Amino acid sequence: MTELILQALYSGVLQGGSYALIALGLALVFGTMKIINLAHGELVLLAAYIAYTVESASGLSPIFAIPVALIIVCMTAVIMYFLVSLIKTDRELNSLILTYGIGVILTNAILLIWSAEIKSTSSAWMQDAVVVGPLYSMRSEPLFFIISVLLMGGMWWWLSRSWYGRAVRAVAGNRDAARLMGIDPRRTEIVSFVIAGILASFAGVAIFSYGVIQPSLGHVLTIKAFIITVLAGIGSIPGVLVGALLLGVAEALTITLASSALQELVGMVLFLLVLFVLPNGLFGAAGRRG
Amino acid sequence: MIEVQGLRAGYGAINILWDVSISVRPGELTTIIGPNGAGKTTLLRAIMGLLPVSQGTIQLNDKPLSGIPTWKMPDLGVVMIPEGRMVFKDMTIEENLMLGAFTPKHRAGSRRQCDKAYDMFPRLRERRNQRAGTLSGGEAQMLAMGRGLMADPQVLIIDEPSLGLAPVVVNELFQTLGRLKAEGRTIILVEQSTHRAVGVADHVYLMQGGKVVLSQRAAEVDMEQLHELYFAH
Amino acid sequence: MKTGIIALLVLALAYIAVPLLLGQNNYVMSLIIASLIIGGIALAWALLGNLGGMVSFGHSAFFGVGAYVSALLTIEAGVPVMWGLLLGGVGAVVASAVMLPVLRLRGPYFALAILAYAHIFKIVAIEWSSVTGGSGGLSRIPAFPTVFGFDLAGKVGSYLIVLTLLVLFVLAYRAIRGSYYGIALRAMHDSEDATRVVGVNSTLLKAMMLFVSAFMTGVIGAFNVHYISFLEPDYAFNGVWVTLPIIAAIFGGYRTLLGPIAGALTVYLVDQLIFKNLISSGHQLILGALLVGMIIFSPRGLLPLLATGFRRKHAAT
Amino acid sequence: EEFLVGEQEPLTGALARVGTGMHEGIAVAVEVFNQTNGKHTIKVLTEDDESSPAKAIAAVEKLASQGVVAFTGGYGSNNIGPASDAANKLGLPYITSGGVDNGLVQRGYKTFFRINNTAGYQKAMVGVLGDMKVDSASIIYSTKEATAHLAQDVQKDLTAKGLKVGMHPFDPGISDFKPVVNKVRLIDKSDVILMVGYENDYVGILRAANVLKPDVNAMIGVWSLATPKMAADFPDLMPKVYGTALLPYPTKFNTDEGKAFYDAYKKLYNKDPDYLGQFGYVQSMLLFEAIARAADKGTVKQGGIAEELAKTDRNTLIGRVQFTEGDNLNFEHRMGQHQGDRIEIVWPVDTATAPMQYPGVPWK
Amino acid sequence: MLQLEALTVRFGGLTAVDGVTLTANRDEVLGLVGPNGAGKTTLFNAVSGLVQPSSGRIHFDNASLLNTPLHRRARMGIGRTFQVPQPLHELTVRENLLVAQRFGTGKVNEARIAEVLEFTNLASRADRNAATELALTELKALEIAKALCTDPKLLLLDEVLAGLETAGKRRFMTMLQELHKKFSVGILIIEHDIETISRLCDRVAALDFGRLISLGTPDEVFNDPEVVRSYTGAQS
Ligand SMILES: Nc1ncnc2c1ncn2[C@@H]1O[C@H](COP(=O)(O)OP(=O)(O)OP(=O)(O)O)[C@@H](O)[C@H]1O
Ligand SMILES: Nc1ncnc2c1ncn2[C@@H]1O[C@H](COP(=O)(O)OP(=O)(O)OP(=O)(O)O)[C@@H](O)[C@H]1O
Ligand SMILES: CC(C)C[C@H](N)C(=O)O
Ligand SMILES: [Mg+2]
Ligand SMILES: [Mg+2]
Repeated sequence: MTELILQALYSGVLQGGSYALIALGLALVFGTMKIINLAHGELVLLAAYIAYTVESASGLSPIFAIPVALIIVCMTAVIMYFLVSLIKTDRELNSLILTYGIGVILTNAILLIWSAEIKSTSSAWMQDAVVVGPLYSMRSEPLFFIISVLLMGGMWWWLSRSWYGRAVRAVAGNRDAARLMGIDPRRTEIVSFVIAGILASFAGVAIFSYGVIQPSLGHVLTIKAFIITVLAGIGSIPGVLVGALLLGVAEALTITLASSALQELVGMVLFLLVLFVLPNGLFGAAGRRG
Repeated sequence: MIEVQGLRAGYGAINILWDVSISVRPGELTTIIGPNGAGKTTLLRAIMGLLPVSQGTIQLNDKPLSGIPTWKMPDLGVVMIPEGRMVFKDMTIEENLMLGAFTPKHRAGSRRQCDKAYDMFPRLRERRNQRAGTLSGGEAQMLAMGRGLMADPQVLIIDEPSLGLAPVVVNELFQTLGRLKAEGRTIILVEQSTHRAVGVADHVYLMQGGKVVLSQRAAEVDMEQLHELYFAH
Repeated sequence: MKTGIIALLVLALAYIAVPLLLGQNNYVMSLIIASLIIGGIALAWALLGNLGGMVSFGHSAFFGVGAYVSALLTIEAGVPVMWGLLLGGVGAVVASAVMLPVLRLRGPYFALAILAYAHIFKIVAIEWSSVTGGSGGLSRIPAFPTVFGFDLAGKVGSYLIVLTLLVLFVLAYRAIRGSYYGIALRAMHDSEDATRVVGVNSTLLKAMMLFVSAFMTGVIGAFNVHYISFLEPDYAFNGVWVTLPIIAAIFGGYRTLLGPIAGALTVYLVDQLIFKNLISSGHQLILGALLVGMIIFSPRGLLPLLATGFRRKHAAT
Repeated sequence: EEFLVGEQEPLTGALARVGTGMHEGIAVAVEVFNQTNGKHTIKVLTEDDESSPAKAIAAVEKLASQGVVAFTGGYGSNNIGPASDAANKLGLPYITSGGVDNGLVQRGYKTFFRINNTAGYQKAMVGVLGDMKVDSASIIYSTKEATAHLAQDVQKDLTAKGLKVGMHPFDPGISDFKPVVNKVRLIDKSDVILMVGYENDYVGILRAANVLKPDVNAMIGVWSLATPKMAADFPDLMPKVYGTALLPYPTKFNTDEGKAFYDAYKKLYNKDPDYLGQFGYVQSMLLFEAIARAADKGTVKQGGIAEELAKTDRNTLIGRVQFTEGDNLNFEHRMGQHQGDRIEIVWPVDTATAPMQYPGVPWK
Repeated sequence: MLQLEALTVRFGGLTAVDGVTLTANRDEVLGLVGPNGAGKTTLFNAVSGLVQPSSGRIHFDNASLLNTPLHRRARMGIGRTFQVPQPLHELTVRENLLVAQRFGTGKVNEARIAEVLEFTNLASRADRNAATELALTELKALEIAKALCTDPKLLLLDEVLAGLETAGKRRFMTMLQELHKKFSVGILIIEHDIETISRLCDRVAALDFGRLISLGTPDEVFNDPEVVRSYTGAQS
């Protein structure tokens, strides 16, 4: 029994690492611009499909797809920002619907390009088992866990210590006042989207390396990412990591101790609980109540 | 230093300013007074590039400001302290202050400037980690003032700084304005308390209904006459 | 006065001309019915958005609960189908009462909290199999009755039922919007504290709007289940029951009374009759693009866009 | 005389992959029928139901308005139910191999026919376990309708036979199967793992098993698993895995019909046929032949097609087909096993093309 | 009419209002002064129900308000304005007043609305959009008009005069004096301008760091050394 629970914890933590990577981009754009990018999951998925294409065309490990994914996904992210910036009124609400529409476009574009068939890596290296004492995982899992934690640490350092970090939050707070401070709002916002694109690229390659992808997955990823963002509390990067680990572990424990049919329930119940009990998330500042 | 010539501007289809011309000399404190809705704030916003100009020119040191985005203004040494509570609500007081020194050349000195702001408004130091959104009306006003001074601006444009401040603080504020002028800064001040504004000013403009109706050296201003003009509709 | 006449004309067209002209074409009728179903949800969704100031991503919860309640009551308790529609709506209201805590939430938090409920309801429908039949769903769902020799289960009959429901919804929406409650609700979005200090119980009003919206959606869900005689959790709580209505409502103009319905008819019919033939797989891509374009160029939707276009034309001539 | 037949199929949406497979088989049936029959020809009009029940109904109605005399196709009991319901209201026959839910035939429609059912899949799973002589099994199954039913039926059968059975339902949205497989490894400690799901589920389960390496002797799945495409896409996951299959791969068709099917398929799609194509082909062929017979008797418009279909008794690529109240009770599946790059039939023994490699799992 | 007993409001570690005991009557204009951040607005918020007191009691017409929901306080006769004007968005000026009246009093009385519009000089603006088409003076007038439409017994006015030009200020003061008599409402007003307060108020209460440091006639209070030190400073 202990072995079972240990393994569940371990799997949950590793899974949480990739959840964090997926959620971070969404949390960043949300925390800095008050925009929930409902197409973020599709961005991640796009990166995953690029990894697939690179792998099947070149036979190289999906890792080598990262540069290609970075270029394409970041370009897509910039186009998305461009569209968002065209919104004239009520940006918070309209961007929600706009990015939702972009998500629909991306999902269907992926469907057109890559068909509905499931794809998955054929890289044996990525899927080989790594055994640490009684704990098992695929090699890609700890690999991307480490990458995820590193990226997150870097992001955290950069956002909290850098002038840029302050600038994005200022723009979110009051555009005109930010401009009076000497901040170019468009530039800081584009940077946010590009960073979200970078994070999505890594996340996409990660999920392709140990999971199965299909066109309808994007939506699921977006929802997971949002749940984690709520758990974290707006604008908290450590919160994202903790929230993601919490979700990953809670899911793994539910599957192990109860039934996997209840897995999805866990995330949702956790989400509602945190909203009601800890309205500011685990680490966040105020702001979600009216 | 700042020359505004025949300016027309407004919000969308509504024009507010009608051929406004003012001239601000370096090192002087120029005050713009006038009743509510005269267009004072609108003029300041137009100078800062926050509003599109439909006619006329604005020049800084003989160079036109058209085409220069608002966010380049602090780099040119021009900072505006907006009216109302345009603070960053979700950020702490200290973060708000730091943003005042956002332009790269001011970043290095930001710590020192920050301490200066705290010295000026000790209340802010007590609250340095409080969210700006929860400040009282007057505290927010102090914060806006302190933040504007962070970039050590050559030209300071201030909109109704005394609004909502306790009398003691207003006294200090006007002393500060005097000191800033003495340091050689150019200041444009929009104020509702006419007496005090004219008291510190070198030059006075009176605006009404989107037009400049009086331009006079402060020393020559006859308060009686000014008030008559003020109330003549 | 003039709008009154136009409304009567449209109603006459909908009640008489459509059945007479298209009644024989099952395919076209089923497309129209399907788009009216979407339109009904879109209307309920827009009511919550426009009056309550709340964007919901979880209306499928009400749709599904309405469907299950009506199906179970008619199958198990022998309740007449027409009563089932009403009770389906009531069931959705009861379900929405569980959601009252989320009324404290704002914007996207509210939207996604409701979505979480929809997921939870779906899982309940799957796991509580002794009542709901689990993931297999329910079969042998009774169809609409035959009244005075007229088969309401047929295409024309079903069409008239759903059309009547929509007309009632629109009238109810209009009445609420015009009342003092409607005015207070409009004010509440951007100035809630200010509204409350003049005596408006904002929580209660918002709850009422949630109930009304849930009720309408539940009735539509119940209608659909008897119309299509099929029910399983995946279908009843499917995301399309909220995504299509949102697209339709935004497209038509969610701030207007008839925009959501007009949007649903346009979007659904154009999608099925045209886009589907252009790109068989992934034709929703065009819908997504339309939505994006609409938000950017006319965030208030199609009807207001047409209205300005109309006005401009008249001004020109 | 040319007859129009409607095909309602999920060509997009969640079921697009399988729907497309079926569709290919149907197209091949048209090709073969039109070349061999001589007297009548068939034209199939295809309508995409986008994997949604409402659209499936609309598709059937649209096709009916275009004058089709019968329907072939559909996938997923939840789409087939309402679609065949609509067909029944219109008085048009509907034949399928895409829905195994028992509720479909319990409706008692005279117009509804299907050539496969849960029982056939169940027999194959239970049968191969009998040959393996195992004492315990763990069933990992999707909570979707068809899979949950099948899993429960298999469980009943196995428990009745005295086996110890562990049940592990999973949600279709699950992404990591390790905790599930780990339960099998550490708690159940079963002899074999039965997988009842769809392609992505199999891949996930096999992945997890590959990592955790539970001490089992066989990995057995059902539909969508013993296909050449899976072997090609996931070479490291498939070795020795079992899945239902009717024919080995690469296959040699011995019958004339089989050869004709194979050639036509190869010609149209330039690849070897898989089981979905076979199903689509068989159901359509039976329908086309019934139409031809009804046409000869001049009863096409008087419900003759359904009557002729009900009388069907014929050996087909999937075995003998007869309809009892719309269901083909003869239907019995076979069990295939990935062996190298081939798929061999290993159960029942009398039709086996190779002995099963037991015990055997991908990671051993 | 309004009685505060040892009212205390804390935000985390900060005590914004600290044990204030104070009575406001219907027949007087009571001024509330104090340095920035002294807790004046917070006190208003506690009375109107926007924040929960941490301890102490609030009575209105001898009924405790502690468990009275915010919207019901309006019906009981407590009207308030906001330091930053908060018109009801999307509504016209008239609709603003309609809402205030319908929900603040339970009925609609067009004549009364006309009267209030006239009184606050907003009649010509009745059909303008309140949030986007009003100037500052008009917004301030609307704040008062809204509160009046709820038939208040007590008006809480938070810096309604701040930012107004001298003439405007004078007009508003006259208006306040008139409405105090005409509608017989008590007024509790926050204001930083000493002259205004002296002219308008019967009594003045001064707060500092949340505590009530002085209470009395304007003269008494503004000559109180503690008030001079913390608030008025040496007059320049
Ligand atoms: N965003 C806006 N849209 C439309 N009109 C506006 C807007 N802001 C201000 N106005 C109008 O422009 C006119 C001038 O306003 P402005 O704020 O410049 O006056 P002001 O002189 O600063 O007055 P105050 O002393 O009250 O601050 C007023 O009539 C006001 O109603
Ligand atoms: N939500 C809050 N969280 C933390 N502190 C708060 C909050 N609201 C108010 N405060 C603090 O409480 C103190 C009192 O604020 P309040 O707004 O009542 O002051 P005030 O007397 O109205 O001042 P002013 O004259 O400047 O408007 C201030 O120091 C303010 O920073
Ligand atoms: C064997 C398959 C055709 C079964 C199908 N998945 C169904 O839902 O019934
Ligand atoms: Mg101004
Ligand atoms: Mg205050």
